[in-house]
Amino acid sequence: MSVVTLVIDGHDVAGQSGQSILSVAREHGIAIPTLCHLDGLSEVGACRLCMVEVRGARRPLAACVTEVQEHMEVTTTTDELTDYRRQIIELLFTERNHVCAVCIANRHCELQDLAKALGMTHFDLPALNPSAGVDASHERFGIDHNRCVLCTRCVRVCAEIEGAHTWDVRGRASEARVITDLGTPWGESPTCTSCGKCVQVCPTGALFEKGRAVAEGKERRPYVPFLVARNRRS
Amino acid sequence: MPEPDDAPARARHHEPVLPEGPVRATANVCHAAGCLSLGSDLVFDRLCERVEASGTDDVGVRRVGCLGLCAQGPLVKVPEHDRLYAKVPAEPDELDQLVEQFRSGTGGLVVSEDPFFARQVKVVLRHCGSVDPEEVEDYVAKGGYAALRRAVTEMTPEEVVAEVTESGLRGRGGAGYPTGLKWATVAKSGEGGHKYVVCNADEGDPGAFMDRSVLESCPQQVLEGMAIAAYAVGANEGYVYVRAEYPLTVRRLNSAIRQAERAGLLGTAIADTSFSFHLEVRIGAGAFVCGEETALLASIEGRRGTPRPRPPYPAAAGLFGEPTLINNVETFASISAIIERGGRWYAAIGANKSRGTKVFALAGAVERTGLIEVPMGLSLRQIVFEIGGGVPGGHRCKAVQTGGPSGGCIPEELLDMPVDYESLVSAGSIMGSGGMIVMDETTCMVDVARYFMDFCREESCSRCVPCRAGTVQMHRLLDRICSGLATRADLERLERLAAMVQRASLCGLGQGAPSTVFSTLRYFKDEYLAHIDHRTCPAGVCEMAPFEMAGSGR
Amino acid sequence: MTSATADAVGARGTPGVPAGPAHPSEDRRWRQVDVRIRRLGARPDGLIEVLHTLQQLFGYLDDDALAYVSEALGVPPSQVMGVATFYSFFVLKPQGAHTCVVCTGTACYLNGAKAILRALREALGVEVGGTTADASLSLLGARCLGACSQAPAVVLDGEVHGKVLAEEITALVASHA
Amino acid sequence: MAKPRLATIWLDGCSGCHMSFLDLDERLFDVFARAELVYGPLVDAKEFPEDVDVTLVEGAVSTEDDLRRVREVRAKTKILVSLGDCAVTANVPGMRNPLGPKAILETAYASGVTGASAAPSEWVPALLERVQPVHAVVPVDVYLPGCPPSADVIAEAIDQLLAGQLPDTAHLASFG
Repeated sequence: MSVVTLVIDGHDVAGQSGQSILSVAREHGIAIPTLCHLDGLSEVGACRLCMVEVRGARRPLAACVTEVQEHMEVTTTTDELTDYRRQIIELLFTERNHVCAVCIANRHCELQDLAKALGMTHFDLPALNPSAGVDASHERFGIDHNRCVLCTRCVRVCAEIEGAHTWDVRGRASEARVITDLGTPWGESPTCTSCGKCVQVCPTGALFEKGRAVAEGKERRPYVPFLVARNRRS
Repeated sequence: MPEPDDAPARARHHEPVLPEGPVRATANVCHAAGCLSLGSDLVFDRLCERVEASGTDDVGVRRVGCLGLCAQGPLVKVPEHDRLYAKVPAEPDELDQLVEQFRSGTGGLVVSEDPFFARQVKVVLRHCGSVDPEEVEDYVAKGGYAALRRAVTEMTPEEVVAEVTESGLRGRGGAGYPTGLKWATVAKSGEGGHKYVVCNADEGDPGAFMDRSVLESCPQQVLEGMAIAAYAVGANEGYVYVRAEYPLTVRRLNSAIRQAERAGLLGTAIADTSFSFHLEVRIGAGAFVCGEETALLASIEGRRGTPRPRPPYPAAAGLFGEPTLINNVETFASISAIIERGGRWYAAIGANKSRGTKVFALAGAVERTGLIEVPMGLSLRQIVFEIGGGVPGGHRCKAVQTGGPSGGCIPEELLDMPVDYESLVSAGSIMGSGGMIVMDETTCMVDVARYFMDFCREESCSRCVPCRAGTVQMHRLLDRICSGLATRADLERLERLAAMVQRASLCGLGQGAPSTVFSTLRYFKDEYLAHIDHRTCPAGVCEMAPFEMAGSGR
Repeated sequence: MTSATADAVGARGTPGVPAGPAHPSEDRRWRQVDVRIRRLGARPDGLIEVLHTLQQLFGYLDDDALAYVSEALGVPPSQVMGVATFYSFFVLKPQGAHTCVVCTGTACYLNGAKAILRALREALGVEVGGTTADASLSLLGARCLGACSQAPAVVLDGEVHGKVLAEEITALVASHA
Repeated sequence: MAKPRLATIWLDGCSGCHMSFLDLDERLFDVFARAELVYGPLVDAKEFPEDVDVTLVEGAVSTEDDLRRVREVRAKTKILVSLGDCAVTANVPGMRNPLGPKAILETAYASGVTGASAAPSEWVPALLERVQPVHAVVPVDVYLPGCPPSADVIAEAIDQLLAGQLPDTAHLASFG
């Protein structure tokens, strides 16, 4: 591990070689929006919200999967990047049925927070309104696919931390859905340990604990700090 | 999909007729997919029967790969008389007459004088249509595997890389990355550990059948190129990743590998040296995105074909995490000629920064559709009008689409442009793998944009948001335009969304998805505006939808 | 063959050692599946190859088959399902006795594949990817069959029909359905 | 100078946004000191008047009647404000979109209730195939999301509107 110095938004900062731009930026209090990223899990570079401009690069790069390099010059916010981020949030809101008003995660939702942070007041693109389905067969948990953003945090936390690999993604394109086992109802899953980590890491109200009312869903996330700590140690 | 793997549909085929003594004529019957679909296997069987029945001993009948002029199959070529016979019937009486023509060198067309062939320069396709794709001996007899023998016995790996570098060959899969540079990178990667050579034969562009034709016509040539590459970069294992939609290709590849191994040209101790190279075929399963190299590797590893962010590039960490060289079929098929005749010879063909030749699948509104190989730098006009014979039915050429779903439409007024990587990019398209679709004025360019967006939307791997959801919304906007329901604001929104998807998507599929929108907007914006402002489709393709919002009735 | 992961070839891949989980049924085709699995070293990277074998033998992939592969290759069930549904070549439902594949590649699209699909959908009363109620025929679309010279192309039970007209092919297909 | 003419309408929504508007409490005195409320559920006018300066639209566009009314309002209003999530995103009314109107009516009047009857065919407006946000059918000038937007947010927006400015609502409001 060697120290790398670079410039982010005009600030001279230092990080370790092999560290991502995102990680170095956050250590220095520079905010970059993310959705699929979660400290402690592998990176997939899927939501594209953390795109930043790197001087000399032909296109914006995802900060979560781009390693810092000596003398790198990074800009985290430009009009263009903000426009892209807003469009991505808009695409997510219109892709499924995100109705904050009746959502268990209302006011504790990363998607909702991102929309607010990016100053979104409405969407021009039409809502696609698919019938994405709900699985409430599990004794303690449920999944409402209408609120899923396919960040795959649940898939990764289950495979990488819990080691059960109950979750994965089936299908592709707009038909893609997270599934348990062979698409088996969650409550009948032979591999699920009911540990609840998937529910804890879900950024929206897609995965929820039963018995909670609207806006009560996500206030406590005891596992998240644990995952962070685990990551720091390694 | 079209036929089961072992296609036993028709009974066992006749053995080729190969007379012992001197022959006056050899009927080379095309057995590539196009002609087979027109019944060339039946022609072959009947021809064998007729020749045997006639008692002559100076006429041979063989199966060969693609003869190029696919539009007019089934094709038979008689190389002794430089003649090609098109639309060959399977009627015994007519065949008897044809056999006489074969012997006397009459009828058909003279290959070297025909414009379809005269303009072509064959490097990749030099054995296509002359070797039996199912017999390794035939390939060896025509000089096959001499390049591999030479490389492993007379050259160091560094010399092989240097030769490829000097040739100026660039990846024929689309992006045009310098092949020599890629080989050198893989050669330097890893420290004596495992490395892989992978052939990307996942030809997914709709309207493209180059790789299929090459692999079905002369699979050994591709295997030889892979083996030379493996020697150059220090790999001992490799995979050919081929589409499941091409069962004949799979069959011929598997048979070619077995035959080459038996002949000591693949496997252990190649050409009696210590170099070994083991090859396996991996069959894709219908996912366009697997043409993207990291997705392809994931698929070979038995996983969902979702691309991953690069770096690390496969040259550093590829298949099973090991350094991996990935080139496409045509790139590998070019290698043996480069080693045989030298990088300098190859570099003398072509134009600008694009050296050598390129194979194209010419299709669409053109008289002579088929498989062609031309020197880089030939103009699109020469390809469409001189080789392709122009647009049929008294129509005029409106545009030429290259590069498949990540490419673009080049308008008629730019047809004098040379075909090379840089010119195509500056015109808003790409070289791509070699699909070339000619469009006439009965084609609506907005409809074409919608068609390709529909393709990209359905082929999105679903991982990244811009591609997964952005293509869906772009398709809706294009659909609105085609239906006459869009406003100018919709058009602006389309452009804004397209820019984001192009810049923010994770892999080439998403980044390339808006390219047809951009190129059609650049050259055919008037057609978009006609749909929006006047609710008319100039090409007469699109149907306008009623304006008023529908109530449910109740 | 892949010696990079040779260590992963466990007992199951070694000849002579009792192989694999119990077969889902008495069907003898499972033995062929086992042969294929053994030949691939019973490793996770053989998943797609084994799915091809299964579909070839059984015509489609059902839950029993997927669960069997999951256990035999040591791949989590959700991942097996993820792979089986990612690739459009794999089907999870029984197909019709006959198949009709309409090519929708660029050349075919421009030459009328859309009209052919519409006519077939109406005549058969099924959507693309669907099978008629009496299971006599499945209607499929294909990205590109590489038969661009014969555009528009339709493949009926493995036989390519080139330069087809909507009415013509509909009548022909209807006679199979 | 005459006082600006203010109107509110209520399409497919729960009236929560109007309740939130009433939650302005004593600040309502300020509003009515500065503006004249010419139409809305809170006043007695039967016809939507001409020459309205600002109209707050609550609710999504769900029926043929909603569509007719919002078009009329748009034609007679200088500045149209989409008030609340239903107007801005279709929100809860839009939750019927994945199912379609026929299935909804069937559930509401037949299969889902005891003493089943048929869906009414007279005296009520027909449902549209899809519930739409207001800006999908007429141009909107100001968006004020929230379910409901808080009284503070509404107060701030009205204050600026009555001062003749278009409020920047990006930092004011959020969904839900």
